[in-house]
This record gives sequence, structure tokens and C-alpha cells, in this order.
Amino acid sequence: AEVTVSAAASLTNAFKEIAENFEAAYPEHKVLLNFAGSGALLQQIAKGAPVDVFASADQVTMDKAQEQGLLADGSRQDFVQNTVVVITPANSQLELNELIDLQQDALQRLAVSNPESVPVGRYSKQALVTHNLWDALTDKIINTQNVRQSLDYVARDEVDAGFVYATDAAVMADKVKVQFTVPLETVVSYPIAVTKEGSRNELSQQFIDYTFNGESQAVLSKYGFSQP
Amino acid sequence: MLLDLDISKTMRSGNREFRLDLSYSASNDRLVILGPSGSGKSLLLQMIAGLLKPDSGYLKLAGRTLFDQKQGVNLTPQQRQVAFLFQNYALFPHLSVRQNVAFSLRRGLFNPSTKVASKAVDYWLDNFGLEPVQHQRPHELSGGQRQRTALARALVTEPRALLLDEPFSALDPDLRIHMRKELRELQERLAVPLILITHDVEDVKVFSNETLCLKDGQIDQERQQLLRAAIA
Amino acid sequence: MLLDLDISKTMRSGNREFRLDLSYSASNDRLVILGPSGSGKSLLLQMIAGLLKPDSGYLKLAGRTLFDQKQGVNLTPQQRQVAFLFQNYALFPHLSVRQNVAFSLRRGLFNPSTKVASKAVDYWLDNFGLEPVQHQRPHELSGGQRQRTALARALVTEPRALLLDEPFSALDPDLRIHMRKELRELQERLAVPLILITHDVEDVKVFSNETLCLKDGQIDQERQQLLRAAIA
Amino acid sequence: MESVWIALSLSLKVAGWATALNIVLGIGVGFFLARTRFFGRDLLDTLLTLPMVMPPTVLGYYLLVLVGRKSAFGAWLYDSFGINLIFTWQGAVIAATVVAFPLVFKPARAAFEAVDSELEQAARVLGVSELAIFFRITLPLAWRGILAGVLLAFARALGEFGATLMVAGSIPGKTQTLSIAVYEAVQAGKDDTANMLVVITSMVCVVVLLTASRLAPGRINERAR
Amino acid sequence: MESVWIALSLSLKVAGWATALNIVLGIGVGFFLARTRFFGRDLLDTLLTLPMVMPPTVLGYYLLVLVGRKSAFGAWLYDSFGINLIFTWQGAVIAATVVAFPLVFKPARAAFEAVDSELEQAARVLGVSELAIFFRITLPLAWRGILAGVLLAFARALGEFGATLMVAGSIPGKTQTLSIAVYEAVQAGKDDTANMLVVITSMVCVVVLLTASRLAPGRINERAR
Ligand SMILES: Nc1ncnc2c1ncn2[C@@H]1O[C@H](COP(=O)(O)OP(=O)(O)OP(=O)(O)O)[C@@H](O)[C@H]1O
Ligand SMILES: Nc1ncnc2c1ncn2[C@@H]1O[C@H](COP(=O)(O)OP(=O)(O)OP(=O)(O)O)[C@@H](O)[C@H]1O
Ligand code: MOO
Ligand SMILES: [Mg+2]
Ligand SMILES: [Mg+2]
Repeated sequence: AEVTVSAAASLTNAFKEIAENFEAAYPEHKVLLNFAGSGALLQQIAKGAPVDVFASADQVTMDKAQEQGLLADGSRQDFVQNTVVVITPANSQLELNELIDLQQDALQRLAVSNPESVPVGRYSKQALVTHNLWDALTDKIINTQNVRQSLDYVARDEVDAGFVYATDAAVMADKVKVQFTVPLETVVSYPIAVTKEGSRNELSQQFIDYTFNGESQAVLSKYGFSQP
Repeated sequence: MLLDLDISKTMRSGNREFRLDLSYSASNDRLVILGPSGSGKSLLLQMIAGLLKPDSGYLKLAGRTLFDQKQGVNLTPQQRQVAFLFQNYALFPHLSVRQNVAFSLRRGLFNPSTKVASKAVDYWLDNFGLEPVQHQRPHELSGGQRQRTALARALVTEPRALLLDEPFSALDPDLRIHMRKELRELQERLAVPLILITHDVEDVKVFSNETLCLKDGQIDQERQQLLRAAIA
Repeated sequence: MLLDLDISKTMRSGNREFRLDLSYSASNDRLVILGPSGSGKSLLLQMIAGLLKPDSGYLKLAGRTLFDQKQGVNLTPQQRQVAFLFQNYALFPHLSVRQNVAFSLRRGLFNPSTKVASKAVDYWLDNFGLEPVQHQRPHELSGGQRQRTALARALVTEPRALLLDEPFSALDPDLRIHMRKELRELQERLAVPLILITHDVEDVKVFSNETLCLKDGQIDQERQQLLRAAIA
Repeated sequence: MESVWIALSLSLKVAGWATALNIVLGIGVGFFLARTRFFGRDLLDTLLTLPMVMPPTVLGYYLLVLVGRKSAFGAWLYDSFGINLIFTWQGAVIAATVVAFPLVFKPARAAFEAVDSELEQAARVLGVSELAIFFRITLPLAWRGILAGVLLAFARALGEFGATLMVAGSIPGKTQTLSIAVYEAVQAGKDDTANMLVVITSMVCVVVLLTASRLAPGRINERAR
Repeated sequence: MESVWIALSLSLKVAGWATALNIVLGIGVGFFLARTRFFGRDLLDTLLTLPMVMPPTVLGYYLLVLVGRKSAFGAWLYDSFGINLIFTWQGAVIAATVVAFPLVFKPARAAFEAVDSELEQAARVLGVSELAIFFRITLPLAWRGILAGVLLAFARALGEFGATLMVAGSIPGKTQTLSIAVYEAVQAGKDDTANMLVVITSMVCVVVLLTASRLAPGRINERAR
């Protein structure tokens, strides 16, 4: 049988590997993976896309899905955690240890994903607001549309620093330097759930369970995620 | 009755107006139209062929009503089935001489192939001396070759009438003589009406048992009478 | 010496080849070129105007070398400064009659305005009876009006030579007479060579103190001698 | 590597279908706009250009709204025929068609308008039907201009991912086209893969475009008639 | 609302400049390809079409690599003139220009090829310079076909966001164009804002395109010469 999984873009590498393992363990089954930004995935589901499992990069998007009645009751679970870090180009002279360091003059441009639409942007803003730095830094902020854009800017030295997930920083470990982990009030946890449509498919829950097993969690850790 | 018409048509361009106002009936099966440049000869021929719609009146050719405003009749050019030679040829630039000539013989949605076989096409190509240039495109032809191709394209159908706008103007005298003869023979063989616009007195001699003289969109009564007297 | 040439040119289309091979020198200042359709008259005129490059040889007009393969001379059409009448007119479709005629008088990157003022333009429009249609576009003209526009456009410049390809073919006999006269006067006034292609014997009578007969891309020696005898 | 071939053939299938649809639609609409005169013709022309001005993702969102099962149309499709376009390659074809449509109809209209109407008149007197005139005279004479638009549309359809991603999703082996794969590779930080995929897409595009312009009839010198 | 006007005027500025650049470049390249014959001409034509086939985001990434501070070219620009294109509206212009370029040059080439070369010959004998012939004969006769491409390019430049976003960033009031704003609104699930912005963009586009096609000279009936 087949199971269609819509997963946030940041899960691409990890989920591809997990799906391969799943198919190896159950050769009679096939996993169809669909990646996009969490927002786009939600819209697809809302408009009737045949999705069985939804893994979002943040709680807000999943909340919306729940409000719109798109999820099977009681299937929602957090399956993995991430952290937000501040990175600089690998050859940067800057030394940053906490958020307040971002104010220094040597740091002119700071890539932050759009808090309105991108989860990592929302976390970044929360942290900056909490530390009363948001307004002070407004002029330095370069708004990006996704984590990858922030990462590219840092890697190519176009900005002096940027907020990304630890998992993203790991992708370009040779080009960027992780300066510090951003302290957050809420944990960045990724929820996964069976959709209304997927509740008829036994495989849905089976796949979700599979992501919790040791092998899958090991894969996730390999790509920089941590256990829930 | 060859031609019976009573039509009017106004052509406008900016402030200028050209008005064609004609009532005429011809009884012979060969009619030559004469008249100074810009007198409306080509417009008249286009209306007979159905390429231009008169503003009002009626138009009959060989007993068939082609246009009648009151009765709401207006046959399409296709239905009129006439052979028409455009003053500036209107050859199809993407087709060879042979394909141009064979154009109307091939029905359906495709053009005749470059090697289309047809007795009629061969006959006219040969007769008009176009055989050597049959695979050339119109832009590779001399002026007279173009005119002959256009004439061959018009004549290859078996039309109900022949409408020719200065058919020999680009030809040398020898060719003119030969082609006049050919055209006359064809007209007699098919026994269809022939209407011909020309500036060449020789054409008048060979073809006309009747002439129509135009001037400024009207019949040139004066000249008309003069000519009638001369013939009689 | 009006014209002195020794050129060859081969035109190819598919398998067919047309070869023009001419050596001729004319001493009079008016030359009429005769010859059957497709004999190479227009090609020759185009080479004199610089629109077609001979394969080899040389070409002198009124003492000026226009083309010489050996010396590597090949003047651009612009440098040759001739008035040229295309057999099929080549009027600019986006410009009115007046603008077409005024085209060469306006230098620079813009076309003459629709109301361009110019004595020369007025003169030719009036003289050729084009005044009433001066604001029409070429596609709104009759055949003869087009031909006259093209002729006016060519003559309005003060050229070093007049090269005309069947300039009166689309005109009625009265207009022909008038325009022949005009053209002769112009030629005598400017005192520049005139080379004219025609099929009309009247043209030969009015213009020629010398004729060149072509046939299949070569000089038609037989006819040439016949004509020379007739004139002498 | 195998997955690349699958994505490639899917891309070609989607772009091919979208181009075929656009040839029919674009030429039809272009001809209609060139040859009929009615109030609001230019407005209609402009409105039909709007797919160009919308960010593809947004366009994709609207398409999603339009053909999704929650919409009247989508529901009807599903209830009547069991067709669900979302997450299918047919959905991708629709997205690519809409995105590339203006590229065909606008140059086609201009090309049709440049055809000398006297030649159509000449064909008419020769007794050939209007449909035949279209295929034997008008289309061949307008073809070079139309082809330019068609080739652009093919390239655009091949490269399209914003609208496609929204409507068809990005399911490897099923709806993941090459350009979506490129996008995904870039997102996932696999630059080498992305570069390789871009090179493949480009090569395929070059080959297809070159072949098409070779096969098409050459310049018709209309120099003299 | 005010931010909408800023984004709108920025969009128009970027699209306007990109279109102006493309008119020059596209017409130039189109004319060159139409009138010169050399080995590899069709290949070059095809290569120049490639910006169409690349997902804009990917194209934007390559542009970033090309003009960014880390590239030789970008470094030279910065060291010599203190110019940094990234995160500027000029950067957005470059992105939009590259994305829309094929839309102009390809139809332009086709339109130039359709111009009757005998008319250019006629102008030559009349003693007019080659440059004047281009402006007085060739361009006016090819104009309808070129215009189709130019209008498409304007619409595309107005709607472009993938490449722009990458090169220029999305700095409200500085580089955030309307279509980027649309994209962000859609991403953020603010459908109402998105719809409003789309309506505004579309209206602007309609007005500009309608005006342009009104101002342009009408169909030249070449019917008979
Ligand atoms: N499309 C048009 N718009 C406006 N006026 C036109 C149009 N076509 C023709 N005319 C005018 O109508 C008049 C008659 O034209 P027509 O072509 O019938 O002349 P003609 O008798 O055939 O002359 P010619 O011997 O020179 O060919 C001319 O004065 C011409 O300017
Ligand atoms: N572009 C071309 N390619 C191939 N052959 C050509 C080309 N142009 C002309 N020819 C051939 O060259 C020959 C001479 O043509 P040209 O136009 O000089 O004839 P012409 O003497 O002017 O005849 P006419 O009196 O009919 O105008 C013709 O047989 C023609 O088919
Ligand atoms: O994985 Mo996300 O939804 O692109 O932040
Ligand atoms: Mg006429
Ligand atoms: Mg000739």
C-alpha cells in the first residue's frame, strides 16, 4: 500500500532516509514524500490534497490545521526537536556569544527569516523581542523567505550573521560557523499527525510510529535534530 | 447577359473619399474595362469577385446573382468560382511556382507537395514558359515570371468566369501575343465570360466585342460613345 | 561613356541556375534595355544600383567605377546615388504617399512627418497627379498610383543617374505620354544618364538613342544588329 | 541517478503536454484576437496576460483553490469522474499550461496580424475553404513568430516550479519534476546535485529547442511577390 | 496602506528599468541574430533562452554567486566603484532583466526576420544610412511583434520574485516589491492581504499594458505595395 507524507522542507534529507528504511523494512509498502514550506503544505491539505501524514516544522501551522479540522483526532505528537543558532561566515572576525553582541557596529547585516510566514523567523523574533533587541536591530535585518536563503547569504558573505536552525548550519558546516545557540522560551519541536484523509489508511499511524523508533531517531540526530 | 450591375461603393482614407457609382449591363461574353489610373477599375473587379462588398445595389454575372443588398444575397468568393488575377499577383511566398499553380486543385488542409503531379498544371507551366522556374519561390522570379505564374494559378481551375486585372502588363510583346491567343482559346473552350482590365490597345482589339470606360468611379459616357461609334 | 561593364553573375535556386554574362559599353546618355521576360534585365539594373553584387568583373557608370572585383571596389547603394525604380515598387507600407516621396529628403533617424513641407515633393505629387491621394498609405492606392508614387520617390532626389525598371507598365496611355515627357525633361535638365527597362515600343521611340537587347542573360546579338540597322 | 531519469521524463511529459495544449489554445486565442474586432478586445488581451504578472506560487495557490476538492469545480470533477487533480502530473500540466499560456498567444496574435490579408483573399477566390486557408496560408506565414512564443513556452513549462509545486506537490517519481528537484536540492543544501540537475535541464532544453527550430520551416523571404 | 504604495512604486521602478534595459538588449540581440549568419547562431539563440528554463530561485542563486561580494566581478565592482548590488533595487533590476530577457529577444528576432528586406534595399538606394534604415524602416515594420515580447517582459518583471528575492532580499521600503509582498502574505496565510495585493498588481499591469498597446502604432496593413 502507499502512504503520502507531507513534510516541512527542513526535514527533506532526514525523511528521505527514513522513508528508505521504512520501505526496506516493509517492501510491500511505498512512501510518497512531498516537501515544501510548512505553510504551503497546510494550504495543499486544506484544499483537498490527498495527504495521509503531515509533519510540520512548527506548532503554529499544526494548530491551524487542527482548527480547520484537517487532522485525525488525537494523532498529533511531537517527534523531534531543533534549536535556533546564530551563524557567521566561516572566516568571520566576529565573536558572538549572546544576542546582545548582535548590536556591535562591526555587524551590519543580519539575516532573519520573515517572522510572519517562516517558523524560524518567528522564533528569532521572539528571542529578540524578549531581549528588547528587535527594534534596535531593525535596520540591520535582511528579511529572507526561508532558512535556506539566510544560509546562502551567510555562506556567501553577503550578511555578517544570520539566524538558522542548527540542522541547516550542519548542512554547510564548512562554510559557516555556529556562534551560539539562541535561548528560546519555547522549545522548537516538530509535530507530526495523521490527517483526516489519512485516518482511513492504516499505514499512516504505522509510519508515524516508525519515526519514533531508534533507527529513525538516529537518522534525525545525524542531521542535527535532537530527541523530543 | 454577361454582366448586370447597379452598385455604389465609397472608399475612405482620412479626409479623402472615392466614390464608385455604376449602373451597367453588358450583353457580350467578353468585356474590356478601360479607364485612367485610379478610376475604379480594380475596385469594380474586386467587387465582382467578392473581395469587396458594395455598399448597395446588386450584381449579376452570367445570370447568377452574386450580390443583392435588398435580398440580402452576398455569395462568398469561394461560391462565386471565378478566376481572378490580382493586379499585383498576390502569389503565395511560401510555395513554389508549381505549388502556387496547383494550389486550387488540392482540396483539404494541406498544400500540394512540391512535386504534385497534374496534367493541368503541367500544361499551363509549359504553355507559359514557366517550366524551368517551376521550383522557384516567388521572390526568386522576374516580374514577368510572376505575372505568368499568377495567371496560370487563376486559369488552372475551371472557373465560371475570368476576371483579369492587367494580365499582360509585365510581359514583352512576343509573350503578350502568345498569351493573348492562349487566353482567347481558353475562353472560347470554356465558354465563360471574360472581363479584362487593360491599358493596352492591342488587348482591346483582340478581346473586345464590348468595352466599358470608367472615369472617376463613373461611366465615361463621352468616350463610351466614341468607342461604340468606332466599332460600329 | 555612359556605361561600361563586363560582369558575370550566377543566380541559383535549387537545381536551376541562371547565368548573366555581359560585356557592353554604351556611349549615349540614354539607354533602353529590351529583352524577353526573364532575360536578366532587372538583375542587371540591380547590379548597377548596388543591390546585387556581381560575381566578377567591373562596372562603370558615367566614368565612375562602381564595382571592380580586381581592385576590390564595391560602392554601397548609398554611395552610388542613383534613382532606382523597383519593378514592384517597394513602397514603404507604414508611410503615406507624401512621406514615401519625401523619404530621401529627410536625413537623420526619423521619418518625414505626414505634413512635411517641401517644394520638390509638392512638384512631383502635383505633376504625377498624386496630390489627392498624398495622405493615403500604399495599400489604399490603385496600381498606377503606386507606380507613380514609386517613380516620384526615386526622382525627387537629385541623382547621378536614373535607373528605371518598367516605369510606365501600370499606367494608361494618356498618363504614359505625359510622364514620358516629364521624365525626358528631367533627364535633360539634370544631364545625368538614364537607363530604362521597358516592353513598350513607344518608350524606345521616345528615349532611345541606344538600345541593349538581352536574351537568356546574354546580349542578343542578332536583334541588336537588327535594331541598329533600323535606327541608322 | 535513476530518480533523475524519472524526474526528467516527468518534466518532459509535463512540459510537452503543456506546450501541446498551449499550441492549440494560444494559436486559437491569438488568431481570434487578431481577426475579430469587438469592444474590450484589448482588455481581454491584457487580462489573458495576467498569469505572467502573478508570482507562480500565488498563481499556484489560486489554481489550488480552483481545482481543489473543496472547490465547486474540483468537487464536481471528483464526484462525477473520480478525478482529483491535486498531486497528479495532470495537475502539473494544468499549472504549467496556465503559466506559459501568455507566451504563446501574444506573439501568435502579433504574427497573425502581420500576415498579408491579400494572400488570404487570393486563396479565397481560388475556392479554398476558410479552414484550409488557415492551415495552408495563414499559419505557415505566421509560423516563425508563433514558434518563438512556443519555444519560450516550452522552456518556461520545463522550468516552472512555483505553481506546479503548489498544485502537484513534489512527490519523487510521481509529481517531482526536474525543476522542483533542483529547487529541493538547493533547499536541502545539496549544491552539487542542484548544479548537476540544472546542467541536465539546460542540456535537455537546448536539445529540444535546437531540434524544434531546425525542424521548423526556415525564413520565408517575402521580399517580392 | 502606505507600505503598499512604496512597494508598488518600487515594483514599477524595477519593472520599468528592467523593461527599458530589455528593450535595448533584446532588440539589439534579436536584430543581430536575425541579420547575421555565423556558425552556432542557433545554439547561441538557445543558450540565451536558458534563463526561462531555470527556476527563478535557482537563477537568483547563480546571480548571487555572480555579482555577490565573493565573486571576482562583484569584488571588482565593490573595490573599484564601491558598488554592491546585493540588497539594492538595482540588484532587483538586474534579476528582473535577466529573467525577462528571452521574452524580448526571441519575438524580436522573429519580427525582424519577417521584415521584407526589399524595403531596406529601397531605403539604401535612397541614400539613407544603415542606422537610419534601422530606425525608419526595420524597427517600425517589426514593431508589433517586438511589442508583444516587450509587454510580456514587463508583466514578467512586475511579477518576478524568485530571482529578485534572492539578489535583492526583501527589505520593506527598500527592496520589497509588490510581488514579494504578495508571496509573503500568501506564505503567512493572510489571504485577504494577498488578494488585495494581487488585485492591485493586476490592475496596475492592465493599465500599463493597455496604455502601451494604445500608444503603439496600429496594424500596418501591408496588403498591397
Ligand atoms: N483601401 C482603399 N482606401 C481608400 N481608397 C482606396 C482604397 N483602395 C483604392 N482606393 C482609391 O480608389 C480609387 C480607385 O482605385 P482602383 O484601384 O480601382 O483604380 P484603377 O482604376 O484600378 O487604377 P489603376 O489603373 O491605377 O490600377 C483610387 O483613387 C484609389 O486611391
Ligand atoms: N533570387 C533569385 N534566385 C534565383 N533565380 C533568380 C533570382 N532572381 C531572379 N532569378 C532568375 O533570373 C532570371 C532573370 O531575372 P530578371 O528579374 O533579371 O528578369 P527580367 O529580364 O527583369 O524579366 P521581366 O521582364 O520578366 O521582369 C529569371 O529567370 C529569374 O528566374
Ligand atoms: O521547514 Mo520550514 O516550514 O521551510 O521552516
Ligand atoms: Mg487597378
Ligand atoms: Mg524585370
